[in-house]
Formats: sequence, structure tokens, C-alpha cells
Amino acid sequence: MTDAAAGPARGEEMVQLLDATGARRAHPDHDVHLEPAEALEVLRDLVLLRRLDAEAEALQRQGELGLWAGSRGQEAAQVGAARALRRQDHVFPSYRDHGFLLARGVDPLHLLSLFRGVDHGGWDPVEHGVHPYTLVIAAQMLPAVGYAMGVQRDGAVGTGDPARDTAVVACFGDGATSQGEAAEALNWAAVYNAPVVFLCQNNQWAISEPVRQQSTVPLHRRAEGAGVPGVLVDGNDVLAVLSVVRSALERARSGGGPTFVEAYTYRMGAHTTADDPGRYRDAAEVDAWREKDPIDRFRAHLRAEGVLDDAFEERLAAEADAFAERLRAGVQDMADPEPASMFEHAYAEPHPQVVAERDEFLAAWARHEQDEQHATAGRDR
Amino acid sequence: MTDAAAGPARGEEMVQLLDATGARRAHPDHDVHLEPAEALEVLRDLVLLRRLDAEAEALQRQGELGLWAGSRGQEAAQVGAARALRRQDHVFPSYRDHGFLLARGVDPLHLLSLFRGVDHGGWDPVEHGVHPYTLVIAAQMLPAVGYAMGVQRDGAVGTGDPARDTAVVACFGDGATSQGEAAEALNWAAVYNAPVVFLCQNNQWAISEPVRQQSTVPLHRRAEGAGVPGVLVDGNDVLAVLSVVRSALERARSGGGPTFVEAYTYRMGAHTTADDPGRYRDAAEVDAWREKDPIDRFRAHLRAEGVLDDAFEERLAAEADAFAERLRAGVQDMADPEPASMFEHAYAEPHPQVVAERDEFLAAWARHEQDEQHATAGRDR
Amino acid sequence: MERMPIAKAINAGLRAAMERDPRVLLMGEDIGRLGGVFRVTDGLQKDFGEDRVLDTPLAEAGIVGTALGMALRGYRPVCEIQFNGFVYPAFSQIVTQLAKLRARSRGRLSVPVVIRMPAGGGIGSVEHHSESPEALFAHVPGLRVVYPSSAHDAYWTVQQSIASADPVLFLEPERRYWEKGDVDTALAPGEVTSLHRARVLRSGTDATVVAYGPTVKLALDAAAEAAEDGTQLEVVDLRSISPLDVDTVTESVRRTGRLVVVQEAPLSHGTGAELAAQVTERCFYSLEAPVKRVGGYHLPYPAARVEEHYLPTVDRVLDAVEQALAA
Amino acid sequence: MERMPIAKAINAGLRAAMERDPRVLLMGEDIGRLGGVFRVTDGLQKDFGEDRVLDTPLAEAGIVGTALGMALRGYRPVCEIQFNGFVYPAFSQIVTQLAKLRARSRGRLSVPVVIRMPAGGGIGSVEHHSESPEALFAHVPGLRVVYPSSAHDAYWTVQQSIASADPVLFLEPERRYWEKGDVDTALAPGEVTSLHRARVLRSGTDATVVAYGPTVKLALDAAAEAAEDGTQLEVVDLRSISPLDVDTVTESVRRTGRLVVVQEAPLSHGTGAELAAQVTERCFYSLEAPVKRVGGYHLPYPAARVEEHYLPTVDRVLDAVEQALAA
Ligand SMILES: Cc1ncc(C[n+]2csc(CCOP(=O)(O)OP(=O)(O)O)c2C)c(N)n1
Ligand SMILES: Cc1ncc(C[n+]2csc(CCOP(=O)(O)OP(=O)(O)O)c2C)c(N)n1
Ligand SMILES: [Mg+2]
Ligand SMILES: [Mg+2]
Repeated sequence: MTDAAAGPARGEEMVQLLDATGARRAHPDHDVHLEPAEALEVLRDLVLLRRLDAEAEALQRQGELGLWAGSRGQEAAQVGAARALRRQDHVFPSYRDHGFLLARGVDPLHLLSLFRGVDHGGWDPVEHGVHPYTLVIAAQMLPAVGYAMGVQRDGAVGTGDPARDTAVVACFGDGATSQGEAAEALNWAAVYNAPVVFLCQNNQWAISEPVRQQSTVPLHRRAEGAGVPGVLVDGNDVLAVLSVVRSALERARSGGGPTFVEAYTYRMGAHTTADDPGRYRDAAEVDAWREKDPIDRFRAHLRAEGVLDDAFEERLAAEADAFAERLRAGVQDMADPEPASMFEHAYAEPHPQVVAERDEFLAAWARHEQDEQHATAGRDR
Repeated sequence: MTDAAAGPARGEEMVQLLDATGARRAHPDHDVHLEPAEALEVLRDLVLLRRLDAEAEALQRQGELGLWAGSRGQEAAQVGAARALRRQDHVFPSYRDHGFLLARGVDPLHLLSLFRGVDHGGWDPVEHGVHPYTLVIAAQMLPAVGYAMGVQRDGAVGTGDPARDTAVVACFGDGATSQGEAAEALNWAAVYNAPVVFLCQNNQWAISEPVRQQSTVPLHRRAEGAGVPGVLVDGNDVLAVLSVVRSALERARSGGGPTFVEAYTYRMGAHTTADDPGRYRDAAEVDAWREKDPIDRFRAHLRAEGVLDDAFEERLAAEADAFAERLRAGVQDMADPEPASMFEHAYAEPHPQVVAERDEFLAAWARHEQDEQHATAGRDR
Repeated sequence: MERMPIAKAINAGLRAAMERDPRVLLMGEDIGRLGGVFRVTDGLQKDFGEDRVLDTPLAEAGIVGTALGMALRGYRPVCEIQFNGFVYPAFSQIVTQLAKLRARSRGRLSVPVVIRMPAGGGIGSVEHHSESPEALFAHVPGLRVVYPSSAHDAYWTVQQSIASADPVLFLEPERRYWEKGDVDTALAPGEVTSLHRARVLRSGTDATVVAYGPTVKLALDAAAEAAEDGTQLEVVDLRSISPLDVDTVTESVRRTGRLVVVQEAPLSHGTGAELAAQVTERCFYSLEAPVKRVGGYHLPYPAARVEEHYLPTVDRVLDAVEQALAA
Repeated sequence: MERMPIAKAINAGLRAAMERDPRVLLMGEDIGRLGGVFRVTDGLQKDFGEDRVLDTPLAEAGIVGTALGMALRGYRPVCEIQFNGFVYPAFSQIVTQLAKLRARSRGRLSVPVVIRMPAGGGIGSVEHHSESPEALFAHVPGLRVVYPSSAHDAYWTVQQSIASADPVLFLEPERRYWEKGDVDTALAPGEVTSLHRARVLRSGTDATVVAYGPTVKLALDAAAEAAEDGTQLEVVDLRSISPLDVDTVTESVRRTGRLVVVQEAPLSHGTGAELAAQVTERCFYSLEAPVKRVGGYHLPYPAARVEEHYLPTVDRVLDAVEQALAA
């Protein structure tokens, strides 16, 4: 068994509110109480997110998507963190943060269109408060800090008005922490005391590289070096993540500055559908993490609390099926973009080179159509 | 008085072997004993370095140099560190590390040629074990780590052979620690356990920006976040610097891995001769640091120890005068490079574009010379 | 009409933009208290405060990356890169984020960031302070690249760049910072030449010399010298590198039949190449000679004491003109 | 003669170089255990060990910067950048350090670093995986840029690049990785085409089509199609972008009188522009038509489902040929 399966380094305290069996644990600084209805909503979010993943993976296998970057195993980290957000907060996701999109009301078809190759993400970043997915590792982090600096300048920090005070979340992986830009982002956030939460989903792997190849230091300690307090949380414990991220967001909104949250979790699937993890990691490691499944754990907790019953499970299963069906149908119906639409948004104001190229393109297109018509007409005659 | 004058943050222990008056202080981990002859050599290095600075500044004022980046105030940090080096070690300096060049036997005229604009530094990096000055902030740090990784691969670490085991020094300033590449360099050094010493001369200023605008955390703590142990040393105490850097180099050579040394010092002069520090810092701050002058302090120590007497001072003053005279004469005699020499070293193997351009250049040159001759001939007639 | 050096004109342009629009912010190293190493931002922090004129940590990716984030929040940040050679740590933010965000979001996001930097050589400086990176930006779709040559243009184009909804790389001819020119600060918006139009600075019939930024003065000097020998050169100041105003250039070349492009950057894959390709395509039958290019050599920028031989000179421009005329 | 796909040919070339010279090292993300996302380094870590095939932290500046340092210590590092869109964090190391160190040290230092990266589009990928950055490197003095199109060339040019004392950007046509070709691995050193020579792949009389990397196949397909209509196209594979083998191209154009350049990169300030400028200058009187360029549009690379419309196609090449012939 490799070190990733063994859990965080010795001596590193990890916030946990549910143990691996789903039993509730006390923590001196963290606690969270969910009303039954909300607890079931959380379960629903977890289940739908996993279903999205399964469905997208299948669609990719069928050739309907070009690629898929799965979130399986990381549901609690994403759903827990997303639930801590307020309407006015803004999220800068990586490319695997589907849980945030669902939580922010983004139609998942606007996400699948990205992986189908129809666009680079079809949602409205302003409406949903979710930036487009960023594929260049760590490149969303500095913009997130800058956005937070803008929030400060708007006077939307520390007013005490819960509808006004705003925080920003920057999502990224363990591998991302090696990028120079990540260090710059942490430092800037500290220097400007920006209202930003750095949410690192340490899923133990950056494609084929285990986290020990990225760092000799636990990731949240790196942040402390940069002046940003770090917290380690069990990323497979949705309650712990919710509580830790909620505190961090509250701190940011109130003017307390940035926090780095390391959500210790695991990428259960391949890096993407183009990846073959069999080449680099042991099944035993994956099996060990399966024991810590975030959804099973939360389910067990809810059962033990008497909040969850079979009837709800059935309704949820039916909802998930319908959800999956909608995704399948939606993707299959998704039209390719109009070719000439690619010319539309390169610049806000016309750029003569683009204009000339578009005109040329359209002329060639028209010629081509004419040729086709001639050909067809010829055949008809 | 600004924070830079007050010394390091409270609670930060700084290694010191000489107090501001030059009195010897004990330290649990550090001690250094210099034979009188070596102690006087150290003084000589300090004095000549300061003289180099004064002379270069004057030459710049006279128009003989295009620019000068002064080292005044930082002599102990440079001379102390340089003295800890072994022959086989390799240094990656910044643009202000003149003390290293002198210590490594580089003819200072090969340095002044850079600031005159004759070349980018005339010394042989291999012969002297000193890389060319790097002007892009922090850009020498990753190459230094890579060089150290090469040293490892050569088996020149941890053999116990003092003539073989090799360490690398990367020099940079406080401002440099903000660059993403600096963070990457620290991390790589930790991950590969590279035999490198990061020597940060925290001279309190990056041009007009005080160090608090770069970081909320003492600089050596940032390194610890990246997995590299950090030590804070009084950079105006040549003995402390020597001892701390010597330990760090020994650790690197023996396979113990990288260390980050923050030498807490002060840039007494302008950033460069193009700078006007009166625009951004108080005279009071400079005055406060003048009290901590590294050369006065070491001199007082040597006097107190009875090592230094007036006779030596006189000889040293005469040597410094001769040194200065040689610099002045050398710079004034320095010829401009042959224009066509610029074509020589862009590529190791001929590049047709360069070849064509050189030929064209030479042809134009020849034409021009001919025209001149004609013109002269015409005038003669 | 006010007479001022280019550095001062940019300062005045920044001030006007900041007064007009509270969302305009300046970010960079040493731009506040010091006023920038060239004093282009002199006095602005004092007048607009530290919240609008930010002395940033020493990290160019940080400057551009956070500027981008502020732009997403509705601000209009103007970044200063202290010297052109230090823009590369920010290259990934510029090329992969700034240039693409509008297209990536299908027009939903705007990132009106301006990145100012001194460019070009001839100031006797040490390494990395004298290069001309315009081609690297002009090759990247999604960016605009502007390079004024005079105080008047500097004053106006910096304001137009800030007003642009697209990201703009704004290059400043560092060796001309202290050259004075008349600035008409009282123009009405409609009277200002548009941001991406080239301008004919001198009419001539024998050949067209196109220049931009620091080489404009060179072209004008060459034209004056040529006129003494009876050769009438038309001088066009490009003013903008992306987009290129090829219409103005071709219009001129159709009349003169000859084109020389003068740049400081190395020729290969440079602006002269692009102009040569486009102008030749459009004016194939009116060109009497192939387009000649005069530029920096394909060498890392040399030491200061050789740079006068590296950079284009009036003589080299005239040589090229002569060759064009001889063809 | 062995038949193998390009990815395999590069793998074999790397292996040969590593066997020949123990100073050759590979560095990159996921190149060890995984063998690289395209499996180009498959099996090499197993055979040469972790000290010679390094799975590095996820930091491109780190990869190139430390490679440079290792080169200074006498090693010959070959870096892999996982996809072309991720080279930009390393841009400062490449442009300000790698390209300049030889000149800076007046020839005393060599930095024989090779930077390999998959380039070009057409693989239906997500953002940043499909661009063509060759012009950005070709504009930078001190670098060499190589872009093979066939398995045979890939096998040999990767070895020649490693042997070069200068830094080389080595672009690999990612959409051709699995296309097979005959590789003659048994050539003697003197028999191998030199690294920077262009190669005439098909002779023709009516027009010259110059291509490189992924567009070579396109040019050959276009030539085949044109031949059916009686038009004989000469196809030249550039193989190297810096330096450009302009001699071979002009020699061809002198015979055909017409030139079409096909690239995937946007046209502005691209390789087609440079060729157009140089060839027109050299062949002004033998050119019967202006040089035509076919390339990517001046747009951020579009989503995968549109890329076939963004990239040059056989039809667009033939259109350009037709226009050249009509002129
Ligand atoms: C700058 C950059 N370099 C390389 C890549 C290729 N790449 C894509 S994902 C990935 C691994 C990322 O690992 P991590 O940050 O842990 O995120 P995870 O995929 O595990 O969520 C790599 C190397 C990239 N996208 N961007
Ligand atoms: C990448 C980069 N950005 C900006 C500069 C311009 N610059 C030169 S020196 C300097 C300040 C450096 O401060 P520090 O690292 O503390 O070193 P010091 O000059 O104090 O020795 C700056 C901003 C540069 N050389 N390189
Ligand atoms: Mg990961
Ligand atoms: Mg400093």
C-alpha cells in the first residue's frame, strides 16, 4: 500500500466530523448542524454529482464526448465546499469541479458541451458566479486573487451585511501547488489580505505523479510559508468540508483575509478518460480509498441519525435516473456550433484581420455550397 | 523610523556572533575561529569590496560606466558567504554580488566591463565557478538548482572527500522571493534534495519597495513552507554569515539537502546609479543602519582582539588606493568591442540568418569605410 | 496645445483616464512612491491613493493575473511592466488567459487590461532593457498591440487603450521618453485619430518608409536626408501592430511603388515580414521592387557599446531605400 | 528500414541518444512511469532509471530552468512539455536565459537543452492542446526550432537536436503521432539529411507548396488531388523553422514561379509571412503571383467541433493554388 492510502503525514491534524463508518466525531473548532431537509439535499447533491460523472464517462465511451475529467471520490470536497457559498460569492474552478457547477445552478449540459467540444463551457460566468474552467494548471489562482482585490475595492468585505460581504474561492489540485503562479497567488492574497479561500483538492495524484513528487511538505503547510493560514480537512467528509470552508469563507468576507484549505481526498477514477491509471497505481490503493467513500459515509451517517429512509432513497434514485436520461438526451441532441460562429468573440471590437478572414471564410463557404448545389443539380439532370 | 530599521520581526531569532559594537557573542550552534592572518584577509576583502563600489560609482558619475549597482552595506553578507566556499563550488549571483566575484578571483575589470556596456560580464564562468550575472529577478535560481542536480548525478555529493563534494549557491534579494520561479526553485531543491544554498540578501528594499510589500512572513519562513529549512543571520556580521553559510554548504555537500539563508542587511546606497532613494525612504532609516556598518563592526572586533593595528590599516589603505587606481585606469583604457563581434556567439553552429546578416553588415561597413576614404581623399584634393 | 515629452504625455493620459473613470487602476513595481523608473506614473499615487495606484510585489505573472481578475470584477487595470525583458514571467497569463477569455466565454467576459511597457533600445542599458517584443504579441489572437511614437499619440492612445474592451499591449519607445512634442489635449472624442490607424507623417513619391515606435524618428530623419539628394520618401507611422492598418500602407505603396519597413526587432517573423507579405499580396502589380526590411539582427541584444551597430540607423534605412530604388 | 509511427520513432530516437551518451537525460511531467500522455517516452524510465528519466513536479519553468542548470554542468537534458499550451510558464527561462546564455558568456557557456512538445491541432482536444507556437520561438535569436513531419525525420532530427550545442525547440505534430512511416535507422551519420535542410517531397512545375509538421500531409494530399486536374505541385517540407532553409524554397520557386505556404498557426507574424518576405525578395522577378498563405485564423483556437473549419484543409490549399495560378 502506498503512502496515499495511509492518510496524511503523522502529526498532521485533519479536521473530521464523520469517521469512515459515518459516525459523528466531535471537534474543538468545528461543528455543523444540518436540518434533516438540508442534510438530504446534501445527499442528493452528492448522488447527482456521482451520477453526472458516471453518465459523462459512458457518453465519452460512446463517442458523444471528446473527453471527460471525472470527479468520482471527490464529491464531498466539492459539494461540502459549494454548500458553504453565498449567492454573491464567486468561484474559480479547475476542470474537475463539477460539483460547484451543479451547486451554482449551472445546467450540466453547459458543462458537457465543453467536454463534447462544442464550446469552452456554455454557462454564464456572471450569472452563476462561476468562472470558466481553467485548464492551464494554477492559472485561475491569480485571477481569483485579483477578483477578490476588486471585491475589496467595491467595499464588499467586512460590512457585516450578509447579502453584501463577498468571498472568492479558487479551486485547484495538489499538482497545481508546484506552479510558481500558485505561490504568487498565495503571497498576493496575503499581502493584500484578499477575501479568497484557496481550496486545494489533494486527490493524491497529478495524472501519474503522486503528491510526494510535488512536495516534501504537506500542502497546507506550504500556504503557511506564504503567509496564508492552512487547514487540513478530511475531503471525504462532507460535513467537515462544509464546516471548514464555511469558516474560511466567513473569515474572508469579514475582512480576515485568505485561508488555504487542503481537502484530503482521492481521485477514484482515471485522470481523464484519456488516461490509464493501471500503468502507475496499485489497485490496492484504490481499494483502500473505496473504504472511505464520501457518499457511503454520509449515507451511513444519515441512516444512523434516522434522517434517511428507503423511500427517500427510491425517490432519489428515480430523480438520478431522470437526470441521467436528460443528460444523455441533451448531449445527443447537442448541435455542432455554426462554423462561422468561431469568428464572433475573439475581440469585442472588430479586428480587421479577423474581419477579412471571416469574409474570406464565408465566401469560400458560399462557393462550396454552390458547388454542392451544382453537383446535386447535375446529378438530378 | 520604519520597520526595516528596527530589525527582524519580534520572536525571530537571528544568528549573531558580533554585536553592533563588534563585541563577540556566543551562539549555541554557531562559532567561528579565524586565525589572525585570515581575519585580516576578511577585512581586506570587505575594504576592497567597498572601494570597488565607491570607485565604480565615481566612474559612473564620470560617464565611464553606463550604470552601477552598488553593494555598500552588504559587504559582510557577500564576503562572509564567499569565504565559506570551496574551490569546486559554484555560485549563481544576482547583479549586486560583487563580493563573490572578488573572492572567486575574478578580475573586477571583467565586472566593470558589464556596467560599462562592453559585454555582459567578461569573466569565465567555468574557470571561476561563477555564473554570469542574472538581471531577470529570480531567473538564476532554477538553473542553480539544476546545476546542483547535475552535481548529484556526478556523484559529487556525500562522498566525504572535501575536494570532491560540491555545493551550489544561488544569490538573490528580498524582492526576488516574490517571483513564482523562486518558489519553484525552493520546491525543486527540496524534492530532489539538491546540494544548494539559497542565499537571500534581505537588504530591506527592492528598488523603492520595502520588504513588507513583498511578504507578510519573514523570508526564511517562506522557504520552510517550501520544504527548505531557513536560517536568519545578521547579514552585517561577517563572522555569523561565514558560520551559517559554511554549515549550510557543508550540509549540502554531505547530501543533507538545501538550506535557505536569509542574511538580514541593508542597501546603504541607491538601487543603482539610476535610482533616487530620496524619493522613497527616510534618511533616518539609513542613519540607523549606518550604526550597524559591517566593516566598522568587524574592524572594532579585530581591534578589540588585538589583531588589527594601524600599520595594517595603512598597508590596506595603500592597497585599496592602488586597487582603485588600477580600476580607474583599466576602465578608461577599455576599448569598445569590435562591432562585428556581436555576430560571434549567438549560436554555436552557424545559423544562416545570422551569417547572411553578418555578411551584409560587413559589406555595409566596408562600403562605409570606402566612402569615408573617398570623402577624405576628396577633401585632400 | 501643450508641449511635453512622451513620458509626461503618458502620465497626463493616465491621469485623464483615472479622472474620467474611477474603475481605472494602475499596478506595477515601483510605480507608486517612486513614480516608476521612468517616472511615467509620477504623482499619481499621491493624487489617487494606494488603492488605485498599487506598488505590487515583484512578480509579473502576479501583476497581470490579478489585473485580469480585477477586470472581471469591473475594473480597468493598467499594468506597468518595468522593462520589456521582464514581461515573460507573465506570458502564460497573457497568452493563455487574457487573450482568450472573451472567446472562451463566448463574449460573456471582458478583460479590458492594458499592459504598458517601455520597449526598444538605444538607451545604453544593460541586458533585457532594450528589446522589441511586439511580434510575440501580434502573433497572438485576442490581443491588441499599440506602439505610439509621439507625445500627442502617446497621450491619446493610452486613453483609447484603457477604453478598449479588449486587452491591449501598450509599448512605449523608451529612448524617446524625453523627446518633446505638441499634444493637443483639447480634442473632442471624434477628432482623435482612431487607435489602430496608421498615419502618413510625410508625403513622398519615390518610396514608402513604414516605421513605428522608436524608428519613426529614424524614418523621418532618413526622409529629410534623402530629400537633400532629391529622393522623396513617404513616411508612414504604423501606430498599431495588431491590427495593422494595411490599407493606409498599401494606399501609399500603390503611389510610390516601393516599400521599406523599419523596426528594431529582429526581422525573422517580425512586423516587417507580415507587412511584406500583406502588401505584396495586395500591391503585386504596383510594386517595382521587393519590400525591404531594416531591423535588429538575429542576435540576442548586444552590449550597450555595440547597440548603435545593432539597431537600424539612418544609413541603413537609406541603403535599403537605395536598393529598392535600384531594383 | 523499419515501419513505425512518429511517436514510436521519437521514442526510438531518444533511446538511441540515451544509449550513445550517458549525459542525455529526460525531464517532464508524467514521462516516467506513465511514459508520457502520448507514450513517447514509454519504457525509457524502466530501462534507464529514475535518474535519467525524471518525473518532475508540475512546473514548466522548473523543468526548463533546472534543465538549463544541468546543461551547464555538462548534461544534455531533453524536456517534454506535455502540450504546447503549457510552455508559457517556461517562456521567461527560454527567452531570457536559454536563448541568450551563449551570447551573454561570449561563447563560454553552452546550454544544449532540447524542449520537445506536441503541437498543432486536429485531435479533437480541449483548449490549449492544439496550438502552433513555432513563430514565437523562431522570432527569438539564440533558439533553433525544428518541426519534423515524418517518422524517419522524427527519429533522426530528435537525435540531431540533442547533439546540437544550441538550444532546440522540437515540435511534434501531435495529430500525426500514430501515422506510420519507414524509418531507416541504419544510416551512417553522413547520410542523414542535415537538421535544418528543407526537403522536396514531390516535384512539380506549376507551383510550390511549402508545409511543415502536420501540414505536410495536407500539402501532399492537395498535390495528389491537383495532379488529377493536371496541375503539378511541388511540395517542400521545411523541417526546420529556425533557421529556415530559404535556399531550397527559392530554388523551387524560381522554377515554379508560384508559392503557397501552409501552416496551422495564425498568419500574422507567422512562418508564412517570413517566407513570403524572404522569397519575394530573392525571387522578385521569377514570381508570377504573390505568395499565398494558408493558415489558422486570427482567433483563439476554437472548440474541437469547429476545428476542422479553423485548420487549413486540402480545399483551402487548392483554393490558394488556384488563386496563385490565376494571378
Ligand atoms: C501548466 C500546465 N502544465 C501541464 C498541464 C497538463 N496537465 C493537465 S492536468 C495535470 C495534472 C494536474 O494535477 P492536479 O493539480 O493534482 O489536479 P487533478 O487533475 O488531480 O485534479 C497536468 C500535468 C496543464 N494542464 N497545465
Ligand atoms: C523579472 C524582473 N522584474 C523586474 C525587474 C526590475 N528590477 C530590477 S532590480 C529590482 C528589484 C530587486 O529587488 P531585490 O530582489 O530585493 O534585489 P536588490 O536589488 O535589493 O539586491 C527590480 C524590480 C527585473 N530585473 N526582473
Ligand atoms: Mg491531483
Ligand atoms: Mg532587496
